[in-house]
Amino acid sequence: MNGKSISKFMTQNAIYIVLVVLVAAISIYSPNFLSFTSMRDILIQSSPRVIIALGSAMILITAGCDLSAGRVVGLTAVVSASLSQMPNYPHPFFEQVPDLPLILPILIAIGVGALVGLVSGLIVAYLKIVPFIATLGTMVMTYGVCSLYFDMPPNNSQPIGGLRPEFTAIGTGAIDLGVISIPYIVIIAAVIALIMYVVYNKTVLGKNMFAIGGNPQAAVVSGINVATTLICIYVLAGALYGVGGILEAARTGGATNNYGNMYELDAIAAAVVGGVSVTGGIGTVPGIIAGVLIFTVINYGLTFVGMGPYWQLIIKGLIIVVAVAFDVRKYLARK
Amino acid sequence: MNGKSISKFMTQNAIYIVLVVLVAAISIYSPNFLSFTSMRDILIQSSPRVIIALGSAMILITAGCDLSAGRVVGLTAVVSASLSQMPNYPHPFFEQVPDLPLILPILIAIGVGALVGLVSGLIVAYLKIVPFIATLGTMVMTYGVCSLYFDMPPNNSQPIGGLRPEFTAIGTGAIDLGVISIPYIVIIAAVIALIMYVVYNKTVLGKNMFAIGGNPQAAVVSGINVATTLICIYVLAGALYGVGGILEAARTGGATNNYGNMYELDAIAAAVVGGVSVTGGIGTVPGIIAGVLIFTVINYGLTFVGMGPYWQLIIKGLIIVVAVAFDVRKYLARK
Amino acid sequence: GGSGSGSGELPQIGVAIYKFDDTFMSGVRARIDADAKGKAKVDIVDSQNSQPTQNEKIDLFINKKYKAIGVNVVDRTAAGVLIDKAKNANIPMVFMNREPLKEDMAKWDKVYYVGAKAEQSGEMQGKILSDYFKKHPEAYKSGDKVMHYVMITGEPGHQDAVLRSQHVIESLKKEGIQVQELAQDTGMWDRVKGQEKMAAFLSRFGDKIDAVICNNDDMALGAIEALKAAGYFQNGKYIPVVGVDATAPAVQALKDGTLLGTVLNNAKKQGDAVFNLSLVLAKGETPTKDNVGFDIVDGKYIWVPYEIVTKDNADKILGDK
Amino acid sequence: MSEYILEMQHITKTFPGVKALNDVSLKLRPGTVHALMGENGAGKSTLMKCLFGIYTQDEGTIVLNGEPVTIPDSRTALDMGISMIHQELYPVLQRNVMENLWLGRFPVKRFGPLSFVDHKKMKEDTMKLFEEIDVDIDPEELAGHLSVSKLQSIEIAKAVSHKARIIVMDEPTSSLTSDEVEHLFKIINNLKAKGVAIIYISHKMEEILRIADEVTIMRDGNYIGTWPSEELTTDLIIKRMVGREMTQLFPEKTNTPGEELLRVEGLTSVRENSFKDVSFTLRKGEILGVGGLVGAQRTEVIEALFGLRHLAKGKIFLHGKEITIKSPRDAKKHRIALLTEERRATGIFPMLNIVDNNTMASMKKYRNKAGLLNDRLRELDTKDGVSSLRIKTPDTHTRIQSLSGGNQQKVLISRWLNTEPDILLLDEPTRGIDVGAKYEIYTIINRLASEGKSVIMISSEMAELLGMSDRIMVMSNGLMEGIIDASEATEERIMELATAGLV
Ligand SMILES: Nc1ncnc2c1ncn2[C@@H]1O[C@H](COP(=O)(O)OP(=O)(O)OP(=O)(O)O)[C@@H](O)[C@H]1O
Ligand SMILES: Nc1ncnc2c1ncn2[C@@H]1O[C@H](COP(=O)(O)OP(=O)(O)OP(=O)(O)O)[C@@H](O)[C@H]1O
Ligand SMILES: OC[C@H]1O[C@@H](O)[C@H](O)[C@@H](O)[C@H]1O
Ligand SMILES: [Mg+2]
Ligand SMILES: [Mg+2]
Repeated sequence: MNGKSISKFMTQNAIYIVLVVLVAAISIYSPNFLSFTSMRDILIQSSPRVIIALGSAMILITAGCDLSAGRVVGLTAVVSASLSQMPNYPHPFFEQVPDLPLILPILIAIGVGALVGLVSGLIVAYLKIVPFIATLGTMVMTYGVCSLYFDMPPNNSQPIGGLRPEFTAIGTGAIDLGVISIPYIVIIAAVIALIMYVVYNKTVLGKNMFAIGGNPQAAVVSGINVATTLICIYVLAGALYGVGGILEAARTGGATNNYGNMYELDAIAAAVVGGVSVTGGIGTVPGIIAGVLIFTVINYGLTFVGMGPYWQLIIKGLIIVVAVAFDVRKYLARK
Repeated sequence: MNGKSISKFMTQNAIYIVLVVLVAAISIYSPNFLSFTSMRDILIQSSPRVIIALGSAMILITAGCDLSAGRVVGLTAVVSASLSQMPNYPHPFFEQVPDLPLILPILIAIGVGALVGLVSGLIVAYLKIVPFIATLGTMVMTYGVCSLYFDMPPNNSQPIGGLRPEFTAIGTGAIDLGVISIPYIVIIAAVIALIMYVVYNKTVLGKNMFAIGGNPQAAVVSGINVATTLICIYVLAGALYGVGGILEAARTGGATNNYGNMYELDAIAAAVVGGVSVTGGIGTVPGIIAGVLIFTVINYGLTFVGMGPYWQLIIKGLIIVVAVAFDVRKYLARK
Repeated sequence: GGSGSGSGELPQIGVAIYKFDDTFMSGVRARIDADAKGKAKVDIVDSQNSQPTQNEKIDLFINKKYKAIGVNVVDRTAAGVLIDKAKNANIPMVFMNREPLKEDMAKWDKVYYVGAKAEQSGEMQGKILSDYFKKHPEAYKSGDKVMHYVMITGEPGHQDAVLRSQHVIESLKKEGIQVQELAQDTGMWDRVKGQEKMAAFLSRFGDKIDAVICNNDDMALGAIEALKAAGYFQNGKYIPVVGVDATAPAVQALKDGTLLGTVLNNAKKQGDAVFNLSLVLAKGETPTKDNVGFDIVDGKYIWVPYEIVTKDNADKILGDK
Repeated sequence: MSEYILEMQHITKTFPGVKALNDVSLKLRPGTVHALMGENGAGKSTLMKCLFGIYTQDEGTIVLNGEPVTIPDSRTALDMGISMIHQELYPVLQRNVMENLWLGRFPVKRFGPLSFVDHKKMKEDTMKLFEEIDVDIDPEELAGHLSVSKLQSIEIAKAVSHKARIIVMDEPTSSLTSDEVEHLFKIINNLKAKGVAIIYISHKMEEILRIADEVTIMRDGNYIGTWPSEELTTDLIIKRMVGREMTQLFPEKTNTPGEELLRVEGLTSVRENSFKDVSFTLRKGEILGVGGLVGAQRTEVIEALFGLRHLAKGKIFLHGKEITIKSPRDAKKHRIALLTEERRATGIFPMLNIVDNNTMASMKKYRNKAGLLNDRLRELDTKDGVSSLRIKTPDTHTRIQSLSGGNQQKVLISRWLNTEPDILLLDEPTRGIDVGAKYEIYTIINRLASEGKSVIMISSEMAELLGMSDRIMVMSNGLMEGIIDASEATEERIMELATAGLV
């Protein structure tokens, strides 16, 4: 590789390089950062976020923006937790703890997420309201509904705990492979990432999503049913937030209506740092994963090196800007 | 006016009609809503928000998005409050309470707001980073800086109180005109709205702002200095957030680092409900004011009629969607 | 909830809570609501953790001419302006949970305060830990008789976060425990963040950590999940974790033996005190121990003390709650 | 069955402020090319958009194969065997060529209930199609990397590949090279032979006369008539389109070039494969035509002169003094104006009204002492522009996006005249412009030159270069191949130079 092609490689893969540099920088500062535990923690913490970001990014790719993501995570966390309590837990959410097979709370939560997505999708597709406002509406409404549910007696807005061990195992368990154990949550995220890779790249829905974001008129005159496509995408994204909510409840063993608060911003930021265009039409699954990992590494790494929380914020802001400044160079064509 | 022109009038002025309908609906439900006090409260509550939204909207019009607005409000509230304490207050922010003429804290706070705007502007204009990420960076950094300042000894993160009465008067005082008294804060907002009306419509900066948002390439070709224009706009917006921060400190008589949290979302939402396009190039000052008023009327009105907060959220979400659905009709090209 | 104003004979009382999704305050408002049945019309509103919003809600109460106003102030220094408003409108005001400054309380005689002393919760956390370390010298893992702790704090600048963090350490020192902070970071009151911060601390310090201090139970429970993942609370591996709030899941954790202790801020009693006091004021009567049911100190203050909760008294405390 | 494959009967369509179509009819026979002609804004595109389900007519019926139909969207149109090449291209620039081509009908592979896009087949189909119609583009190239002419070729390929019975071509050749135009005509003849009916819209007379079987003429949204093309001549078409006699296509030249105003030496782009070592001079009051094949880098040269592109080498002298131009602002300071080639992308502010569009490049001159804009003056100047350039618009407060393309172009010319330039750089100023408007634009150019302004005009239309220029500079493949006096220029000589750089 000569100088020129190295520089081209660097600009094309800026975001991955940023990730490597970040890890390297923290490890130099604090060598024991490079441990198996740290890496596993980072993967675990990134897992729900990757799933949420992959949903949120789809909507960015259609040139939209989903503000409801975080609140949907909260709602589905609460719903799944409320349906998975141990029968003998002294402060049950329902007077009578429902004894459901584990799969039901999971399906219900995913369904609830998809339902909110359906509402957003219908508003965007048929009322032709900009997604920012449509999802601001569903965000506020979802939080309202979640809080109403959470405030129902006998729970009265108390944190939901006492989740069944099979349920929390989804978030905390691991497959033991002898030398190494792989957390379920990481496996789930990996499988979903793979599925989403296929959806983004190998399905008609995915291709239409990029076309709608890239040039909506092109999509219309090519005979694509834009409304249906948008609705499918919002529903799919909502279902992914549902999975995110389940994982958050499972890995913390509880839920409140405040779960997921502001996750939409994290998801959008990670997607954009990972190369998704806010004006639509551009984005890749590996890029989004890298974007999420960058944020987790920053959060985890700065805590790891023991930086004070206020300085963490300042450094985090700087890193975001620098990372994107570096990445953005690939679009700045020479004239 | 015949049927057709009535319907045209309705679509063109949808947002103002929504506002009137809202007020009417609440008054029918609860007739004493239509009182002088309610109207004055609504104007007072809208005042700082109008100022902030007018700044935020400028950035939307350039096809950007300013996430830092809320945190800048927080920082400038803290800065102005910390410099306006009474000399004999027992928990002073500085060991030695600075005895400054009132105008200084005000100018310093506005200057600080403008400075953050300058940083965002430079990042957007020269590093060519999408405003969403650039201002996410400054948002996080501003909060970090504000918290560091707020945590300095002897204050150690205690809410700042004991503000001088001349300072709090800005937010709580009124001009007494005999029959009627007009709060200063409303006068300030009105004057700023007027100035911003002129800036938006009668200045080269304003025209350039619309041009850049409407077609950035054409703006370059037309010889507009895009970088300088953007920087000016971010600085001006920052200064407006500074005014917002001062007013928030003045009307509550205190400040913490949490002031202004999430105001950026409120400001963007109000602007968009008021007809500002998230894709840039469109927006009017009266529309933005109407957008802010709609949100205030919703918040105030729903509390007034005694609706529970969770239901308020649900209804609020619905109203936002319905209001915009009604407004959006004027852009829907007839097929 | 309920419909428009001016209806019925019952006195109307407005209550502005600083944030509706605060676990503790949810308990208080549930109690106020329950107490009010048939006695008063109480309008409880959410200030969304924003002082300006709260001021707006108070303006509205004044506009609606409520007979008494309860305030769970967002920023305690902002109480001054609220008291001015109340005084101008001549509506008695009852603050709760977050204590206004003495100077502000002195502005008017119809201002009251119901609450616990935030410092106390920190002090009690210190007490729980010092008892434990005195009883379990083996808990000093490095054997140097210095308690190496990590602290997970609430939202930066939050009054409870600041006071709890400060007083837990002061009280440990007062009890003669030597302490050394390994790390401190904010978990924003949040269970997920508590867990993630703890994971990072564990990865960095491993078994060097002797104790985990959290500003609330949610973060403590998050930290416990991270500790479980690192093999704690199994096969005799233990670490003391303390929180504040005594939420239901936290009490469960006490029983499970994962949480060492927490501090109960008695929501029911605070709710009773706030309601009784407001009702008396709304009727235009003068509050006394007899008509309110609580001691009134200096003519203005009702103190509802925090209580230490550990495995031993968990069930009893929950019964009272 | 009727002899017509399509009948559009009494179509009326109103937009706010404009009656775009007023009782227009069109009858199309299978296996023929039916030209649709009219001035800018006559309503040609609107009529076609009604056919293709983009608009719904207010009144009138569409009869397809003898059956009245409603066409609510483009999907329906495509399913009914109608495809369309749009006047405004709709590329998805972020995606590759084959995805653009097969958008809306990707080949899929099924695995039980699942189906996936079959990339292999898509690529094969693309190659096969490109081979069939002889197009040379890499199916996996990003659309954003292609030139406008390549994008237009893809649109053509796409429309053809639908195997439609009716193909609408709305100005398909506006960005094509002459070879590509020839190529398109071959494709059209093949389609005709297969019985496909084609509606062909163009402002280029020679194209119409060559390939049209019938011609329908519209004016101001009204239907004027339909004639077999044998009965028509250029003059007749123009007369019916414009509604008056036009005796000549180019106005009398009245300018006299004076002393040298601008000299450039050795201009070389920073980009490889762009222009190299370009030198020329421009005199006061002169019209310098710039000829060459599309892709000859003419645009790049004048954009570099305007500060939009970066120079690696080269000097620019104005009035004999060396100047540097690093941005459009520098260029404006030296009284240079540029009308860009792609008015939608780099010209108009679509959401702004005509006044704002018209004054955007000269806003500063409308500032009063207080620094505020004098709206009355802006309005007056705009009204002036509208009347002197005969811009067709309901009023000056209409958003420019609702004007027809030609009228948008005139607003842009007016914008630059407002800056009172000494040198006007015009990049394909009459692309997509009707004959009447063309004549008006030529008159303006001549008038400016006789007032002592200097003009550089890139054009791909030979007649225009010959009819308007004082001298013609010809570029080929980034090199300046020669400058010839208009009096000695011939089409052959220009073609010779234009192809000199191709090896
Ligand atoms: N979406 C629209 N909204 C408002 N007016 C429109 C719209 N589309 C077209 N028009 C108006 O309708 C008339 C016909 O426009 P159309 O684009 O059909 O003309 P055309 O004959 O295709 O012209 P050109 O040769 O310039 O392409 C014009 O006056 C134009 O301004
Ligand atoms: N920065 C760039 N990157 C990639 N391609 C470019 C770039 N700039 C220009 N091109 C392409 O290179 C080709 C050069 O053609 P150019 O526009 O200079 O031709 P021209 O001689 O001006 O032709 P005409 O004006 O007749 O279309 C164009 O098709 C253009 O799209
Ligand atoms: O502000 C929110 C916080 O308030 C505290 O009083 C409480 O102990 C915490 O658990 C948290 O709810
Ligand atoms: Mg047309
Ligand atoms: Mg060109």
